[in-house]
Amino acid sequence: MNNIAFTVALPLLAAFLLPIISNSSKSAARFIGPFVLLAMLGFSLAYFNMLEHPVAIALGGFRPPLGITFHLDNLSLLMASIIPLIMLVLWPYANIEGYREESLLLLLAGSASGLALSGDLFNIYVFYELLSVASFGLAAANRTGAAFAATFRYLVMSGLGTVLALTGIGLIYTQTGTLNLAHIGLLASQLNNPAGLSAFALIVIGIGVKAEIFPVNGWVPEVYSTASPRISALLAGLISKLAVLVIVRLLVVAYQGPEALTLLLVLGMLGIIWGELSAWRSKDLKRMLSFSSIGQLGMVLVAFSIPGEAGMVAGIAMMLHHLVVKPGLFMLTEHWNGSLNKLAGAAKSSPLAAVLFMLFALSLIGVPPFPGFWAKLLLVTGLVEANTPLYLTALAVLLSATVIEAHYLMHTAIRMYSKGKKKQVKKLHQTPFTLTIISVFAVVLITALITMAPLGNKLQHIAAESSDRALYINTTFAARHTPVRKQISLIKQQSKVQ
Amino acid sequence: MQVTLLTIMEVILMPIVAFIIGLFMVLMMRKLAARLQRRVGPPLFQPLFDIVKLYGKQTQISHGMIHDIGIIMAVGGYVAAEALLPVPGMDGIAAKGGLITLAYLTMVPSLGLALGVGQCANPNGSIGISRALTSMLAYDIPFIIVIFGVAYQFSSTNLVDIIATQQAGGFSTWGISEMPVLAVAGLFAMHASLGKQPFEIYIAPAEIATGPMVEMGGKFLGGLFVMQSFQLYTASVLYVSLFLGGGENWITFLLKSFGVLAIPVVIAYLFPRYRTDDLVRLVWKWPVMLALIGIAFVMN
Amino acid sequence: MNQLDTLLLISLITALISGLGRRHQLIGWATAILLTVQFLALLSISSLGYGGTVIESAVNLTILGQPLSWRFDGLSWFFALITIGAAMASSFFAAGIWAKKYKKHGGNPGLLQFAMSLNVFTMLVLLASGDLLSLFIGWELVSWASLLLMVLAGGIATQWGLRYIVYATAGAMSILAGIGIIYHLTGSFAYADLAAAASTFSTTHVVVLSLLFIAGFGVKMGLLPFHLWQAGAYAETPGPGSAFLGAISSRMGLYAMLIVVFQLIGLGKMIAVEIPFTFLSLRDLLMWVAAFTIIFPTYTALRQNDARYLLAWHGIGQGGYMMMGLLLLDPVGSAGGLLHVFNYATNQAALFLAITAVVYRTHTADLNRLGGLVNRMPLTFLVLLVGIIGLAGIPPMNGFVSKWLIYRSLIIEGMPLLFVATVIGTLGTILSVYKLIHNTFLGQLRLEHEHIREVPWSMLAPMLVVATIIFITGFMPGLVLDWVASAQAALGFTPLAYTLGGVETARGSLDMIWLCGVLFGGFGVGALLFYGGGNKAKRVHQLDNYAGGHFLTADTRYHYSNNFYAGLMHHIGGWYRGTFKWLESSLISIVSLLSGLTQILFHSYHPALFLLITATLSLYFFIG
Amino acid sequence: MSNTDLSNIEVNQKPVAKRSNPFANVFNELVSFCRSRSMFMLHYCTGCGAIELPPAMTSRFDMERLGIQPMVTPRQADILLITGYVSIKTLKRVILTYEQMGAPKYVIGICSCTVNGGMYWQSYATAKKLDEYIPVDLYIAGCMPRPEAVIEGLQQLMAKIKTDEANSWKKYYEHYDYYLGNQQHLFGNNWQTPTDIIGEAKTYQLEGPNTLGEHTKILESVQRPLEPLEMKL
Repeated sequence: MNNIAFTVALPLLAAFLLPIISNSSKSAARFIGPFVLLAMLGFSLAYFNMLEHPVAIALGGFRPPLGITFHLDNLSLLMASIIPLIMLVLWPYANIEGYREESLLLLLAGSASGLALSGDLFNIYVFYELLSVASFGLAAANRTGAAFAATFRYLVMSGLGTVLALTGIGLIYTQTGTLNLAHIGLLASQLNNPAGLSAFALIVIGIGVKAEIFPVNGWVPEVYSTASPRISALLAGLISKLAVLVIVRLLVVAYQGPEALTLLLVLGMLGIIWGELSAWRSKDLKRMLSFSSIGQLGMVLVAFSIPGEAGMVAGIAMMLHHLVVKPGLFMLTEHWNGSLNKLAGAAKSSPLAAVLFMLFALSLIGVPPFPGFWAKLLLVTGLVEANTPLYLTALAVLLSATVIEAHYLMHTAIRMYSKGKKKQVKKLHQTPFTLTIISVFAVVLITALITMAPLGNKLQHIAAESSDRALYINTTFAARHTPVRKQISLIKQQSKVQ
Repeated sequence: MQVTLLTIMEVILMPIVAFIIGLFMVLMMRKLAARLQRRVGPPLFQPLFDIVKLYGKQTQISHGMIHDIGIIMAVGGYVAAEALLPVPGMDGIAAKGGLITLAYLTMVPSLGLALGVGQCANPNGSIGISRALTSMLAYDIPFIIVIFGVAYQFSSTNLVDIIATQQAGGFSTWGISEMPVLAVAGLFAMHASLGKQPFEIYIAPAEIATGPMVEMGGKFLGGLFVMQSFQLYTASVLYVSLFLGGGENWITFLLKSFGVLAIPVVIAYLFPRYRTDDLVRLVWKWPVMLALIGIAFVMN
Repeated sequence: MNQLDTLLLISLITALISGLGRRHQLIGWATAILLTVQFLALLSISSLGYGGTVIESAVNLTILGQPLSWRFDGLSWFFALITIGAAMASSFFAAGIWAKKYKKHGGNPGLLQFAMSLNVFTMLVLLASGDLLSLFIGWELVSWASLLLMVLAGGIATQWGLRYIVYATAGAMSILAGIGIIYHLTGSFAYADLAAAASTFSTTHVVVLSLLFIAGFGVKMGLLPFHLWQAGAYAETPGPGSAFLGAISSRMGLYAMLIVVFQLIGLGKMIAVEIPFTFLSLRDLLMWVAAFTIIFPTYTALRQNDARYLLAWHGIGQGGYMMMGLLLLDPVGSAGGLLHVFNYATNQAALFLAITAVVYRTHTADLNRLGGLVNRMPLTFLVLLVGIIGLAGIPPMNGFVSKWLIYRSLIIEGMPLLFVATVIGTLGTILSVYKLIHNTFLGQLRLEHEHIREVPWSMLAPMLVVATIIFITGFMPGLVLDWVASAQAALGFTPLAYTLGGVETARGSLDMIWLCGVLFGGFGVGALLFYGGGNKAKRVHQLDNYAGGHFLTADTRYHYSNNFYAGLMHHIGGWYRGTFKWLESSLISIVSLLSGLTQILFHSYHPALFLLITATLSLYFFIG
Repeated sequence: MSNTDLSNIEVNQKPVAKRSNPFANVFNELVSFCRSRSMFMLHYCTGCGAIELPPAMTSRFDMERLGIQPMVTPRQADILLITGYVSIKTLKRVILTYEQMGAPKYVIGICSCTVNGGMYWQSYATAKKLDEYIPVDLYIAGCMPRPEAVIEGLQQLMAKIKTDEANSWKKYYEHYDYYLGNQQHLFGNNWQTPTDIIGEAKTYQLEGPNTLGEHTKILESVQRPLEPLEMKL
């Protein structure tokens, strides 16, 4: 039953072993990464298939709230399966020489699954730190001056963020005396005070550095435009979502009050505005995409700020959609970097890539029937259902931002389809390898489009499950634990009353 | 069937009557002008002489098929329009068309002419047409307000109804006594639509050599003379039908139509002409203002 | 699988075939024939055009818990008829010899055909939509499909396309917001639920929803002030494409508006909404918007020197008539508005095709570089002539009938100022279409055009067919009024009582059969007088012309074309302020300024500072 | 100067054949009558004589009572009044204008200058005798003739028209070679007017044996084509 721990342990172990193995056999080292990832995928998918209702796994035999718990529900397992999947797609197969990047990637994979699965704040903090370390290394992996400068920026912000997050965690601990999320959930009433809310704010802002939350995302354009596209894709697509996941978990278990949601909403709104407006003016594709991902994360945040299940389903939908689309777009910049003006003729040089760009762009804008539309629809209906002036403002912001988004994305598309100078056009050719990677994302997107109806049902199921606070707590605490049981029934009553 | 046959007879007869009356209207116009200038003026049959002579020209030149068709449309359009304009004893197809239709039908000849002139490839003609259309834009606005007012007042666009309503109560139910302001505006618009001084910038003989007519000789010009008589007839009879209760019988009908026409004609020969933009400015200012005031009265 | 599904399936197959085979030589003909098959499939459900009951599609989807459904009623059928008809004309036009030349100049005719058939498919999906969600999906599909058509020409067209898509997205977002609010209020996307709940909406909701939807759908219609994208976008589309777009594309906005605003939310409520500090109700306001949509674009068209732009600007203006007619809400006016959709589509298709034919031969649509083509392309001239008579709304063509209905209704309703505004628009149309035909077909033939010939039959035939339709439906408007009446019924209006020749009412009727008979009788008399009397006229050379004794030569241009209405412009020229352009560019400036400001954050040297500031602020938010 | 002097030669007067149909005769006479009673004149104000025309038209003498009206373009006019000396440059325009008028058309030379050059008889730049270039129906001599004289002249013309005697315009078609020769002599061999006189003569069967000749051959050799633009499908 504890196999799921391998999804964390295996990659971490492999990450540390890789340098050693690579000394003896380079080819073995090349295979070990994908193999581990496949194993991770196997484990998490196996669980995903078996899972009928959420389970909590106490590691090391200590029962919660004392032990380390992994919370396995559809959402966390989904994320845990996506991690190896996306890593496999973005794996640096072409890299024969070094092992550094592979090692860091495995570290990233391990810590990321840990983050996705963890059920208590301390573990989350640890995995988050590991994740940060891995991502610093990856961001600077191509060893250019600009990349180092950007990574330094990233490092400073991330470090400060961690300190804030740690402070927040500490505050929570002082208030509740526990770091187990489910337990915190039980004691949520104790957090409904300035100190508890401050803790939330600090954690949001701290973790928000990775989640590209406004305004702690100053590193985003720099890093994404200097790191290699694969890494940008990974950071923008996957890592940001994991950070958001942490915030969501906290939100579900402990912070259902309007203040916390308002904070998220406001930050999300500002993120949308800031991201989309900046993207509108940016002059190269990488920066544009990074700004756009800030905007998109803002939308995700806005979605999660909607109370209840509606917010959850919209948020998850937005999150997953962005997770598929943005890496695809970032991979395009492999050969389409530099000024937007130089993109003229790109469509002539590699028509498939241009079509894929259009596909991603349309989905990102939210053109029906692409998946992006359904996500946006959920968000819109959610916002309208929430029906307070602030939420309606957010709706207005969201919709206006979409217009701006449509403008810059189509502007780029039109540039690609315009005539370019011959010399320039040759440089814009995408290699088949990159195209394959991008096509994978496109295929996922189209599959999602075709299977929208069952997918939607599944999504709603996941959202219902993960937005259910009582279920979360109930899962973690075994039914035997009487005092806790009382509290659970109390919470159930409360939610019924609501 | 009987009715249809009768209608067809009327439709044939009405343009002939209109043409004859129109010829006399042309004569009246020229006579009045002569009198105002202390001349004798042309003899009785002068309009007819002109037309016969023009048709009798030995050589005729044409600039192409559209040139010909232009003249055909100019004449034919009015021939058709007359069938929509009731005269005492004959309603023609007035009930099937009505006021709006008539207003638009009377544009057909002008536009046909415009096409013909365009085909001539003469810049003077084109300039003339450009001015003519501009002045049409100018005077049609007050004209259309007037039409609206009348149609609204009598709650009908059917000229037969409008005339019948007016005749029902004698002078006091005439359009002119019920809507005096509109009547004035209508007169103004009618004057402008005649293309006489001071609104004849599109003819401007000394400047653009009679504009649209510049390449018209022989039967082309003859056709235009025919059209002119129809035009005078249509304008005055329409005004009579809208404001003066139409014709109870032929005598009053003729009196009214000639009388109405005399007013703008008398005014015309006392004036030089306005420049195009001045014309537009003038017509958009005074008659439109009057018409709007008139409408305000009607709508109350 | 009922007949509606068959229609949609055929349409999809058409799009797929023309998309996949877009490099094949015969794809043009294949697409055209497939469109004909679609047309036949549409005719198989022609009972809808004669008062038949709604046909529901057998396809039903449920996504995210929302059911999606599709159906056809009289209104959809009416619009679909126009759509497929326009596409057929354009497709046949583009299939033959035109395509060869287009290809030679670097175009891809197959792609054009694909874009058109895709547009048809998406439009049919929109027209068939059975709930708000499928409506929105169809709406967006149409929007993006027409973008494809618009940018085909490349170059400047892409800029217009971009402008279009920004407007279209803004419109779509406005609609999405509206749909969201409705979902909030009714809890579903179904038409029936909305119609049922609409009566309970508060005034604020009615106003907000109406404005959101009218703005959203109005963007596509080119309703003021959202019209700036349209002229260029349509004009720069490759010829047949612009005929298709011009004829029907923007009417999709009208269709959606009819469904949502007129039928479901109900215009009756808008009459009740008074705008503070004015005498106007919300409906009056909309009517004035329609009126200005008629006037401003029409007079902008008057100033155009490019035939395609001129027509495209008119397209915007004519949309105002339809709005106006429908907003009148009575049987006569709404019939006029709907009839004008059909009439205008035929006119615009004929006009754009004729201009495309001119461009095909002369390689220019610049009104200052043409002239005298009537002797070289007489049939094209004829088509253009029929088209402009229709567009200007002069008897005997069909455009007159629909405008007559609108005028009549304005008189019945007693709206003098709107009536005048409408007529001002018509007069402007007359002026500018005369300029169009004069500068292209009349006047001096240029030296370089001496040797051009009439366009080939593959292009002429569709043009002539459309021209014939214009005439026949003008002669017997009852043919179309059949469909209009069932569309009215589908919308919930009282259908118009009509006859084959027009309308028969107690105080003011219209009988086009008589009118045309008399008019052509009149022309016959005129012809008799002309050809029967006097000697036969001798044709002379165009240089044999009176020019004050001046000797004209072929190398000197004496065609009066530039600044054609100089006198008028002397007076009203100063009234063209470009206000809307100014508004648009100031909006862009604002966005640009803001985005400059936002980027400062990311250029800052101390990003961590923001982190601390935000932390402090949010702590203050919770604690303070 | 050309070899023959046509100024006094009568037109090859085909007497108007009385048609067998009396109605047709009446019709012809009616047309002739109308022609005489409706004369549209184009006064080509080449010189000082023009000053005498306004009084003839306005209230004092009132030409309109005779059915005479001024017109502004040759297409509309029946009578071309040449009012004074004709310089060579002007002559070109006069000929152009004359040819653009629709037949029957009449030319009246007013003032002595049109008869023989008048006071300009020594001038190198003036055409002395107008009827060497276009057929003239009537001269009204004087320097300048008073309005009474003008009206008297017009009335004489009216009388001639009424009886179908004013046929000088036919002369131009029938002896076009002669007139063209004189014109070419003055303006050079490149001389060409936009009006296709020969074509017109053929169309309306107005050709005579002297319509074509050596001068028209020269014209044909230098002529820019003047065929009307045919409508082509």
